[in-house]
Amino acid sequence: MTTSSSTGLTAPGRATRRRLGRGADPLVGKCLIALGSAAALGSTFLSWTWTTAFPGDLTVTGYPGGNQLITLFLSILTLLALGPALLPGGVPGTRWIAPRGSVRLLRSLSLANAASTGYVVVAIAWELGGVANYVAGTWIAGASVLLPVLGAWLLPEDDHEPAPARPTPRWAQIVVVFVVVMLGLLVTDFGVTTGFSEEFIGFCLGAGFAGRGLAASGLFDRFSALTAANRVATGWAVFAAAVSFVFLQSSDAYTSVADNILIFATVALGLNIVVGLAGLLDLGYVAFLGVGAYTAALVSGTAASRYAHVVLPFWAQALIGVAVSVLAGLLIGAPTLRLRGDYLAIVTLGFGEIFRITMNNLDGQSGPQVTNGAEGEYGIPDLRLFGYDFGRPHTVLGHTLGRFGNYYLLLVLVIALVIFIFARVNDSRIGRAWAAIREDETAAEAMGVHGYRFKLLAFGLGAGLAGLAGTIQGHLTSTVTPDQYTFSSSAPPNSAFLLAAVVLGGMGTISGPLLGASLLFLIPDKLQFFHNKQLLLFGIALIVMMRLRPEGLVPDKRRRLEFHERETAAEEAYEELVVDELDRSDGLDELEAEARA
Amino acid sequence: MSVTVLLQLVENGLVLGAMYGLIAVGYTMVYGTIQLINFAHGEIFMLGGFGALTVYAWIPGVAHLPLFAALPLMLLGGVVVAVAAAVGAERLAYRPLRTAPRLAPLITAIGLSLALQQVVSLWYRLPGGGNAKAPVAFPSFGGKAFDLGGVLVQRADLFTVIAAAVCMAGLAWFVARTRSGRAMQATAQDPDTARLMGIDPDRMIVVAFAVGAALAAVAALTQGLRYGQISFDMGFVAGLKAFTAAVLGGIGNVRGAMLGGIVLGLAEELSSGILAHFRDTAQYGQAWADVWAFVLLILVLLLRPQGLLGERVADRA
Amino acid sequence: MSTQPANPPGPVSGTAPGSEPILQARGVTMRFGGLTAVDGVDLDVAGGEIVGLIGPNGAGKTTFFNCLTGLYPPTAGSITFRGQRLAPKPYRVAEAGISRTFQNIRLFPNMTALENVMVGRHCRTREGLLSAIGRGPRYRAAEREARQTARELLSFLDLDRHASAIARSLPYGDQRKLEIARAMASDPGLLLLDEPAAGMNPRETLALRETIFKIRQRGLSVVVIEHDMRFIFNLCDRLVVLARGRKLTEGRPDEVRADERVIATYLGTAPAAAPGTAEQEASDAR
Amino acid sequence: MFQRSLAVLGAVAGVCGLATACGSRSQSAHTASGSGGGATVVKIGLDAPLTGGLQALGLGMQYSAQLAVDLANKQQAVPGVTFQLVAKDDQASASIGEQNAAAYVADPGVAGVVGPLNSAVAQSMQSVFNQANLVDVSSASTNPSLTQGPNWKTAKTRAYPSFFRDITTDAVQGPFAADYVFKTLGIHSVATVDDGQTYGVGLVETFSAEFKKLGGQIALAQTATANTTDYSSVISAVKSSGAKLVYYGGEYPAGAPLSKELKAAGLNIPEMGGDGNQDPTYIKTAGPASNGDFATVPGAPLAALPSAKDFIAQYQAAHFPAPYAIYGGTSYDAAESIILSVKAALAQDGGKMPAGDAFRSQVEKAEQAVSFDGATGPVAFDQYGDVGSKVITMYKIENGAWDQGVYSGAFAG
Repeated sequence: MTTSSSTGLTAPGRATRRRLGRGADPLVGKCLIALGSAAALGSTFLSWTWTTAFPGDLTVTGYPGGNQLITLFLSILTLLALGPALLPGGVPGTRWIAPRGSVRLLRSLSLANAASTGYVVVAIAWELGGVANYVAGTWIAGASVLLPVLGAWLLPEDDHEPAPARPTPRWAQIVVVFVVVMLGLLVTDFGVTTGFSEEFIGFCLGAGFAGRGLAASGLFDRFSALTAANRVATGWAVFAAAVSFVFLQSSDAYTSVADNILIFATVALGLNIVVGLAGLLDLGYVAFLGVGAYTAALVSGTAASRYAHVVLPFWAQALIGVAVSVLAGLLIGAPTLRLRGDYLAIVTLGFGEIFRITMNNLDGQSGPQVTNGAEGEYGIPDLRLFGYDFGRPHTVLGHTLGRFGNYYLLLVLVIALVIFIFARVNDSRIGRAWAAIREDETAAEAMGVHGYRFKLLAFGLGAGLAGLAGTIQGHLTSTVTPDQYTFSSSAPPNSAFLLAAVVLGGMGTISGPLLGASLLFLIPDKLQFFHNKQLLLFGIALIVMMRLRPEGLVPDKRRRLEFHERETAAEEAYEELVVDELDRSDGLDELEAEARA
Repeated sequence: MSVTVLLQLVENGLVLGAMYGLIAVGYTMVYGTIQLINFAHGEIFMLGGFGALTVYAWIPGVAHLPLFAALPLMLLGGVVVAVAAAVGAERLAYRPLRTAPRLAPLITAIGLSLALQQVVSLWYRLPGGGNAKAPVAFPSFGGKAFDLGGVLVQRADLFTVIAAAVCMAGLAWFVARTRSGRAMQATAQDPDTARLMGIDPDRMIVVAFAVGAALAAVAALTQGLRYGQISFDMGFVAGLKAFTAAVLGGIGNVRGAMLGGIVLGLAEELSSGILAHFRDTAQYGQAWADVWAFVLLILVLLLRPQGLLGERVADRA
Repeated sequence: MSTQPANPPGPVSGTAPGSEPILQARGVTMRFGGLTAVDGVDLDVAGGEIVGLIGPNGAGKTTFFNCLTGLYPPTAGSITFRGQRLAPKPYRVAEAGISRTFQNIRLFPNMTALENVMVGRHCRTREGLLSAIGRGPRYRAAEREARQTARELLSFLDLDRHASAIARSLPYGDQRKLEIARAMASDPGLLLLDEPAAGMNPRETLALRETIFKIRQRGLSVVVIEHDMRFIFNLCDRLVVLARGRKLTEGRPDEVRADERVIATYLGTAPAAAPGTAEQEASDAR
Repeated sequence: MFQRSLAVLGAVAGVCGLATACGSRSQSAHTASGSGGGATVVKIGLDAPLTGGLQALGLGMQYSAQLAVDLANKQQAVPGVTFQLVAKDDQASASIGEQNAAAYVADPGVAGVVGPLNSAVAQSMQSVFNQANLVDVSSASTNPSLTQGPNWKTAKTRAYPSFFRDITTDAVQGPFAADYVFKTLGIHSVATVDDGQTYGVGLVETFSAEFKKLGGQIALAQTATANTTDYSSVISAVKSSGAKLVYYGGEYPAGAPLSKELKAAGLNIPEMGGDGNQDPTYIKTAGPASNGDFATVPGAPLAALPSAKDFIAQYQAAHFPAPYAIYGGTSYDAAESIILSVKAALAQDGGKMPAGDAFRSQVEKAEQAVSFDGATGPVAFDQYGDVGSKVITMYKIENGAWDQGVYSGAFAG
């Protein structure tokens, strides 16, 4: 029985943890942090190596660049977090940063800085061949990021319950939400637009540790309380941030990456309705994306289409694409959803194969000419909506939006729609029915929930949303071929990646698949050396996640409870009885089964 | 279409079906004991093939033996690798999840399947420095096929059929006559009572995984001998087909798995062979064979979800 | 066929037992392979009546319940509720107005108490996908109504303090009550309780009896399976005794108590089936 | 208190914004301050599957193009210009390829791109390249519609003015094989099998059309899924069709078992395939029965070409971590053609690099006019962007090995 993630065990562990600096003067610690961070901050304005061979050009003295930006940002954050601890009562205006005490935040931030900067320092020596490539700045940076780590561990724990947030006027809350979301945008933008793997690794190290620290300091909790109180404003803030991403880009180089992430994330969200909300394992989900893409492509007027003379406006293409996808979903779901879940998994896997093979065979040789076979539908024209040609650059608010920028805005709208549907349906009679079916289908049916109908609904809805994404994807890539829609391949989206995004991100949540999809897309995209091993690592990640953290990185509360049901149940004696009885009722189900046979 | 051609198709179907059946037994046995569809079983089959190839390619001297003499060694290698992988997967991946919600072991199985494929593709090496990213050659029988009145029976076919028959007979003996076999049956029927009777269900589950893996290794050997090559991704489609066979025969039923395999093999060969034979339908032949197989699966689930020899039907949950 | 009421204990004489039966089960038979778990059982329940279903272990009581609620399609026989023949589908039965609890608590363990009850309200609401997305005034009214009903039921069963607690974290007795609240959320005409007192202490059992009377006052009929003899004899208007899948006898509690066959097959052979203990009935069919 | 916090927050946001704004010096730098000593840096892109199943081919393309760039820099092919190869991995995925194309277009330093390998990837990249007039020279995608438009069989039209390729299309390989079978081998009845993929279907289509034109008979046409190894139903159909040769469109992992099973079923007829079949593993898998099988490969045999000797020697001297593989020669030539176009474009403007889009259009114009003797033979593009030379070589398996190429010739078709 796994114990590592049960929350009950970490508390005593934390209490007995040996403290390095017991008895040491906290002032020394604070000084070390201040000194180290200030030095690290300063070092970013120096050059870190003398050759431009290291990616990001760290040879410039005068202003920071590349990985130095991460160090700069983390150093500022560390200094800021030192605020509440510095004076008795804290430096005015900085106490908000750590409602639950700043020491754990300081530790995480200093670790983040040490990991990220230290990684660069090591990488310079590693990639360029030895410490001969170090200059004064490198030594300063490398040494100064270690000091805060030492200092932070000299400080005594100050973990306490956060004081209740002061009542603040509504407008101020909204301003804070907007500012924080925009900060998040800047951080995300930095991550997406990192130009080379060293920068991306540094970013991930920094963001990972810093994120943990902010969570431990209670700032995240406070912020989520703020967003919970201002849900509409938060929604608009996130939307505005997502839209403004495209205005931060000077070219299409990273907008095209963002487009692919958005499509991947949209489909992952759709899959999360099926897997996360309704608890149905669909292993051929990418086929519905393909159904949408093919349908839209066939009536888009591409010369490769059999129906090249049929040119429908995009809204009609999207409608038909969604309708055909839903139909496909219902056709697959109808016979199999009556059976137990395992069968569904394998039948959907088979369906994915059937789809691919069929699209391949409808080439006029192995079957009627419809899809142009393996060559696929190519030359799909760019989208046009209300006279807006997505293929041409447009100037909006003084900023030139390229082809991918146009699609980006459309995709943001689509994913917003999917999130909207996801959230509303989950928080409704239907969402409750899905949860009930997931937890105990027999009981749910006895309470009047038509299990089959609601499973079919989830399946159809999921298929339709994937189909909608597909209609856009076809136009975006301008080529639709059968081998884009396989169970597993090295590039997303494919069914295995989609499932991984949902499982790693968090089943049943909105931000989980978004995070999962972004990471699964960015990691291989940014780290070239990772390409060959990504499927292996995703496979291992699925196994490890199921073992240690089956609820995903961003867990849904109910899901977490479900996955850890047995662990927590062990603490409650009476549960034993219930488990025993349940086992016996399984026996009954079998008898029932025989009766049917 | 002459009778000879038809008989040849039947022969092909029987051989293909025997291979499906051998793999399907693994699905069925594991499902029978712990109600888990072991998605990674296709990869266990693939590992069996690579285990056998490793013995042939890497152990000095084996490649120089006549193939019939090398076969037992290769079989041993395949079985050892497949069983080790299956038992390892059970211990490390599935057992900790025995009480988890159903989705957890299923997702684990998919992860395992991806990982095992990639391990072979990334790190398997042939003596000459070749890798397994593309299909690799497998030794095969030389010599002419046996001609039975126009119906050709390949040496590999003969091996497949004999191996399948021996395996099934052995399995029947094992289940009916040995202590472990009977204990396994008991565990499958009622794990709680079996536990009360002093049977260790964990051991029985391991036995189910191991026996299934051993048979899959035999199947992998027949696959290699017949087509002259094996590849890291051959477990995916083979696993899907074998699962179809297991459902066809009635999942949980060992004899049903073999019957389902043979029915599926015959259906596949006859449908694509007959279609390929006539000019008007030739285009719907081999290219659609997999589609017909999956359509068959869906039809079976629709019309007779308990399978041909099924004893249990899907429960409601 | 005796549908005459016994002297109803407690302050319930105001309701009208003895009127037209709302449930009519005729010749209900359930076979599992060679085993006949329920064999031609008839049962009538009148509006506002409390009927007890008793019998030794393996008598087929729960199987009979499962047949009534559509969990098992009966091999033979018919079940009519309020004049309509019931389709053997659990959700249809719930819609028709029969609701139940389970022998082993089958709450939705990771949903809150309120959500559990709101799921029980499911078949009385009609909002589909589009209205859930659009959230028009009708949807909001329906959702508000469902929430209110659920809250009202929680307070009816004295569970309001648990409304936002996860069902699994409730004390055992409260879980039993929550199951009843969930079952009542679908506005049933007939409530089937499968061993509601199992695992309860005498005080809780007593409170449960009062609760069931209160439920009856809301106009519901109740059928109870129970092993706690003292509890059931003091609760029910009428008792039906099952043995080996057949109906042995039925009648007022005092009649049944006096019936020699009952004593012989049930009380006589199983004196150890002491009332009030958390008896675990082995699955009926075995 | 709260307002103060807000101010701090704002300050942090400001600093971050500032830091981001002055960052990224590596991307915009046009002039390298390092080794080139103030020389202009011109980038050449290379897009290919550098990982995954096609890795071997992709890496061969990358290193061959790298060789061309290194040699140009060493020989100062374009005075004052340092070339730099920017390789991107498309993982054989159309959407990733398109994303890479966008990244190349967004980088003003990129003058042209070599690749990709897969035709489907090339299709998705072209609309992006074409809009920016960025030259793309494919050294491996052989689907005719890329250059000659979707209706290439009936009405050829140039699809993308910025797209070129220096490898012969499938439209030539198939007819060449048909010609050889009908005239040289004297076989008039053939069964065709393809793997359902673009390459295989294209080969078989063009083969069949030419074969029928010559008066031959296609006794049977079958498609088998790409990863199949079981051909028993196909073979029994071939057997009764009476065909004297099987023409296979596809790659060796599926082509070799076909040959093996054909012979095992007592059909002693040769299998002929395209360059996808010409691999040593084909012989290993199919066994001794494969003796007498054929395969065509576009271009003259590289090892035998005097023009390629230099390339092969240089490649081996550079000690790249992977062999140049099938498309090494064409990739080397493709990179070379872009280097020459850059030179021509610069020469036009008196050695100065024209600003922005004008530069790319000039390179595109120069590319159309390029003409030189490359490793694989003369390189010059026709009005569709296809290479003029149409040499194909026929290889045969003799004594368990591919021979040196039994017949080599240009197909006029």
